[in-house]
Amino acid sequence: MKYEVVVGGKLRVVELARVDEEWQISLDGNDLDVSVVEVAPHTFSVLLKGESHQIRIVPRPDGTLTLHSGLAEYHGEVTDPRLWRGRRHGALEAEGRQQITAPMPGKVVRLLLQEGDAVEAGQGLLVVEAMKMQNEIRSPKSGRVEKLFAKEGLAVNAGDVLAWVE
Amino acid sequence: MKYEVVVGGKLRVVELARVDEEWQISLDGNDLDVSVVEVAPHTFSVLLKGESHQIRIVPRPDGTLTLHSGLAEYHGEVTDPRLWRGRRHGALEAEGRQQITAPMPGKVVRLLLQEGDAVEAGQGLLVVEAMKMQNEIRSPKSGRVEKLFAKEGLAVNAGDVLAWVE
Amino acid sequence: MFRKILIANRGEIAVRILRACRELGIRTAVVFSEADRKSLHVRLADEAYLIGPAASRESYLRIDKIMDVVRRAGCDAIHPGYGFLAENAALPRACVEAGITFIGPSAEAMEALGAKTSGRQLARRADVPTVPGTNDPLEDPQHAQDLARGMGYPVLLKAVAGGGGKGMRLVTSDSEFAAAFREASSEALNAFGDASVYLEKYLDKPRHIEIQILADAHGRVVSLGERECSVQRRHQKVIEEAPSPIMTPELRKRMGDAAVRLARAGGYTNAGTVEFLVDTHYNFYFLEVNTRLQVEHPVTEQVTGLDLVKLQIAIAAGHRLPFAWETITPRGHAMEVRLYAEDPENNFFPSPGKILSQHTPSGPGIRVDEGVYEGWTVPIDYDPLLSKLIAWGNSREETIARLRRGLEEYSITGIKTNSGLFRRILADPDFVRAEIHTKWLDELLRRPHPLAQDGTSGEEAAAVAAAVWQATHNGANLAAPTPGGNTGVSESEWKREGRRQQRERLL
Amino acid sequence: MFRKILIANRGEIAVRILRACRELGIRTAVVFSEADRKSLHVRLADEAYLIGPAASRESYLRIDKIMDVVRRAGCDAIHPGYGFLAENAALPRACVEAGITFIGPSAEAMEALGAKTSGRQLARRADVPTVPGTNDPLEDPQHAQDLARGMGYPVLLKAVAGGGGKGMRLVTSDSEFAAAFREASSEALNAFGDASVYLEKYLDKPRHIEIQILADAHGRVVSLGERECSVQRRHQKVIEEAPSPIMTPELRKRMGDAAVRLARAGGYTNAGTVEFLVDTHYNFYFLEVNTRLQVEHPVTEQVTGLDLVKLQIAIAAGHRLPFAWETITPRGHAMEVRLYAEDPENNFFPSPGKILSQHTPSGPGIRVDEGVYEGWTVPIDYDPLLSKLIAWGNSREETIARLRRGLEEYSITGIKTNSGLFRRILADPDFVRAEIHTKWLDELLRRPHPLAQDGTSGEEAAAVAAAVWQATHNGANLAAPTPGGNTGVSESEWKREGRRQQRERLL
Repeated sequence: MKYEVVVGGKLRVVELARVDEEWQISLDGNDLDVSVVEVAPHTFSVLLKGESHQIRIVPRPDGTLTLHSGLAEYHGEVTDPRLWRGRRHGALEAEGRQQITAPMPGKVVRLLLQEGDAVEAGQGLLVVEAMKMQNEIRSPKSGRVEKLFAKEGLAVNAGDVLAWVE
Repeated sequence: MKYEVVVGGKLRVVELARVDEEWQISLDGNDLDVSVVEVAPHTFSVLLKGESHQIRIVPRPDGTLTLHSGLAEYHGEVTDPRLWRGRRHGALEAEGRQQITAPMPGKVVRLLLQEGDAVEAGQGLLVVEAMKMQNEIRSPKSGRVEKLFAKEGLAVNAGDVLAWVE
Repeated sequence: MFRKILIANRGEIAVRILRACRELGIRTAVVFSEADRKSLHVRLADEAYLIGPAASRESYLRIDKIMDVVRRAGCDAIHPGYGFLAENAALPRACVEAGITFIGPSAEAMEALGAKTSGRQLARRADVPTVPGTNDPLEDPQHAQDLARGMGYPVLLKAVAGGGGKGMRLVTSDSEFAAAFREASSEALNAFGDASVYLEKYLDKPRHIEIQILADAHGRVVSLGERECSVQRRHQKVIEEAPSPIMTPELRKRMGDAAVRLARAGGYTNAGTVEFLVDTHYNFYFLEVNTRLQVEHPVTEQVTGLDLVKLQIAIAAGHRLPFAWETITPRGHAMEVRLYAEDPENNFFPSPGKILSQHTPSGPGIRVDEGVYEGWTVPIDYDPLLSKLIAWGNSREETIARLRRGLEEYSITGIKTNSGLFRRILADPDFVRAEIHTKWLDELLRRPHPLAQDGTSGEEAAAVAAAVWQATHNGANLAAPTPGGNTGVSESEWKREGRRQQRERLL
Repeated sequence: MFRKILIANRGEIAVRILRACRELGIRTAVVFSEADRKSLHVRLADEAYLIGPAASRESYLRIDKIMDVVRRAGCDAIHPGYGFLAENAALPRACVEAGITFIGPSAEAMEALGAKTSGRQLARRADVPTVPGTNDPLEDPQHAQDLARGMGYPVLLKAVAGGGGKGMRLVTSDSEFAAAFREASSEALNAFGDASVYLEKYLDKPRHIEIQILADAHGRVVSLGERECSVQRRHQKVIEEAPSPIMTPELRKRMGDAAVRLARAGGYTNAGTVEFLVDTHYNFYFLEVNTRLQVEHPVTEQVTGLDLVKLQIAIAAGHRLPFAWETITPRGHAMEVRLYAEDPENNFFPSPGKILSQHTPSGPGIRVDEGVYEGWTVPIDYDPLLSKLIAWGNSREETIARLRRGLEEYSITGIKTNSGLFRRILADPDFVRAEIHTKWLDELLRRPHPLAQDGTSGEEAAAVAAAVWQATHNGANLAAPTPGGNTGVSESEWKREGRRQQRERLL
């Protein structure tokens, strides 16, 4: 299996092969002296040239990953080149139609704009309440509210599409 | 589902029915005001007439259970009457042919008796080493070593049959 | 002593209280909502009673239902914890009517000291300094300006009806005053329908330092020393420590005496906290009284060795405070961080959901007061506080090192937590030098923040782990990437779990 | 200070040491065997190196392999923990040769104090009381009997070559002596090929009390007070506490002084423990020196507030012990229980296997030094110590209550642990009154032991849970019960897990 992995802004190609219970791994074409085991769900112990790293992987609603390693943190993204269909990385995301998704489960308590309204980057679109807090969901770009799927009182789950801004 | 459960020496009949995500339970024919949920593998939260119990279930190699509830402990055994085939409870076990099983994984380091030897109740049959300790496996009854499956140097798992004593 | 105590709360504080009861040999009964059947406090209590649906106002805030459980279960006392009904005088009143002991102050003392305005009035009478200002509405701009001059600039104009910064103006010189008064008044009128404003001395970089007091029913009131709680995000404490790094024995005595005077003036009993602001010249000003146990009580416990919940129970049972406690001096240094289910990388949005794995630190100098466990689903309905990580050390430096070590070991997957925020704070030079004030954290968070990194080999390890994770956990998702390209995990187990929960809640 | 320390150990003590290093900002390297790839110490270390197969003599006991890692990884010091190589003088010797610091005493001090016979000789020279007796072989029965009379009965006859109780006889009166001498000699000859025996005064109901000492390289030796470790199962400590319930300031001073004298006489540096027996008249007798960190060091840490591992490192780095430590007095009371993977209901057979779930207690006064985690498979190859649960309280009573509370919360499924044993001990009236001695636990365990029960409703809840467990987990097994009727879980996941492990080990 071959993956393109962006970690800390750098693109790397990771190739995996399963040999018995172990992974054989190459990074950017070079074989690595590495041992990777999953010690708890989503938590990996990685021994890389003697150094021990504990990597905890937390996916984000936008499909990227936060990778925790002790006190360090990285943003990451993994793509399977076989499935590559013109996916683009973070920096370009603010172009074109933006799909606004709920960052957590909650309840839509207030719509701040209507379909068709003009919207500024950073302007609030709607308010989702969760855990006794009201959380304003903002537009990532300036444009127009193309579609508003959310309604007041609607229960939403993390990742549910709330609106399109174009 | 109907089970015969022996806990603390008393035989009880527990009948279970699954209703949505909850269990409806009767004990010895009487409906119980009870809520049972598994909160961690093999650990159950039981609310019985308001009282909260946390029951942790540890099966023993002999097929019975140890049931931990806070600082209390019970021996238990569960039988499914539909599958009942003349199984008998603990008190009678020392009669007839006794199957001696390994109480834990380990290595047989020494045989203390040979097939055909006479053996006293409590006398050592063989020694299994595990976790840096030598553990003498003793005969539960007086009689004769009918069969000795264990050999010196053999790795065994918990529950593996080591010998028959009759 | 009591036979059975009802704990009218949930989460980590309910667990904290029932631990104290268990150590005292007192039975515990807890209440729970439909969202909390599997919660840790229900698992650990001796008795647990369902009191309604998830919404707090239909369960944890319903005094009638709680008193009903008290009667049914035969409890002789109620501990309210913090939050929910802890500062609602109707609960101690209901207890008096039912002949049940409320573990806390009387309804009267709660009202006299707990309400901001009556608390400030009491403080003035008890000769406890308050932030200079006028509590009463100012109508005449010229009169207001005279008062401001007398107080000395900078001053704050605040809406009497207000809150949330609306109708508030900072005035740093006399020449700005007239315009600021007009603006504040008209903003207050627009926001609250009431133009009246009042004046308060503006404190530059104040510290939040509070005094823990205990008062028994026999007239003894003692101070257990201070906690420094200046690290706040939007007025919400996130790190607390004891002792305060700026404290001197002399200042501690003065602040402790002031707190004790105030508690006496209010006829206070049980545990309470007197909050102060302390300016850069070590002047202290009374802020408010919290008439209950605080979230941050463990830091006082770690340096004094006392168990505040057990002392609350003893006081409520009518025991006397032994005199020796008055002379207690703190040993070492303690610090607490509040772990919330929220995402510091994404606007601190809450992050409820199922905890897929959890590894909690321990070892020397580490205490965790937790309300969650692996496999449990953090519900959407309540405060996001998961656990508190508390470190103790011989010095502030050792305590910070232990807290960092503890955070490094702390691992929760499945939901996001704010532990990254603490890693950032604990590494900040200002924080290490204890140069903090109540606005310090908000300022820090406005600065650009590079993610903490530990070099190439950490990045390579992360890249490799991410690929293995993709291969073993997430392969299915990418088969059908969504058009927008930013919902790649839309069908992940997180999402499915979210749906399941939602279903469960709807059932 | 050191840059990188190699921890030549595994399990909870490796984790304990690397926590201290992390708090000091020192990098850690650990070694591991093939059975330990997923062990907690490997997960938490900065660097980890495979040094061989599971068997200790091919991995953790191989000085050559460990020194090789030290060189490869560029470590400047080694911490040996306890067990394995910790008391093997060849390791400090190898360190001297390689120019690496050994965190512990010199090889010479280790040999002078660590070996039983030379330790006793040194003790006599340093005027430290030892158990009265003859170290030298006795050949003439009549001479031996004269000595026994002089010592006063009861006395013990012990085989010089022996151990494990072989060739040992308790003699309570002069008339029994001759026969006992013959029996002991012939048993010794049979068992060890050496008939020689020696005499020792027999102490009735002795307590095991030990003194923790610290000695720097500049001639300062201090005592950090005592630990009482009288609760032992077959000479293995299972509960330790500080302070000792029978200690007086005067006795503490005398025992501390004796320990310091002995350490000085042996040229000792770093942390060490001087073990004593104390009889019912408060006479103390030197037993042996442990020239390393002890399993039970946390109880001293909890009452003194000191971090012994950090102090070991500081001493090894050449730092001076500040004088103030000599005057440290314990605060409160601490107690530790050792959680083993073993089955107290079944002859204490070891219980390796996969930990299916784990809930570890925390909260006020609780510390856990753990070496295991949920999902990990406890290997068959090493000591069964999983974790240590340590409680601190203001009094011994509060400490016991906390320990009981902690044990009640402690839950491990998948393997068996000895926590039930502690529940029994902590509830025993003798133990609560601190009327314990080194044979007390073995006596307790010989008494019939009804399982602790909490009444009908607990039994009913257990019955209901057992039925639900059967319905959800174990249904498949009963489809084909085995003829013997006592291996009903033979195909359970425990068994399958065992097989899987076995397979993995064979690969």
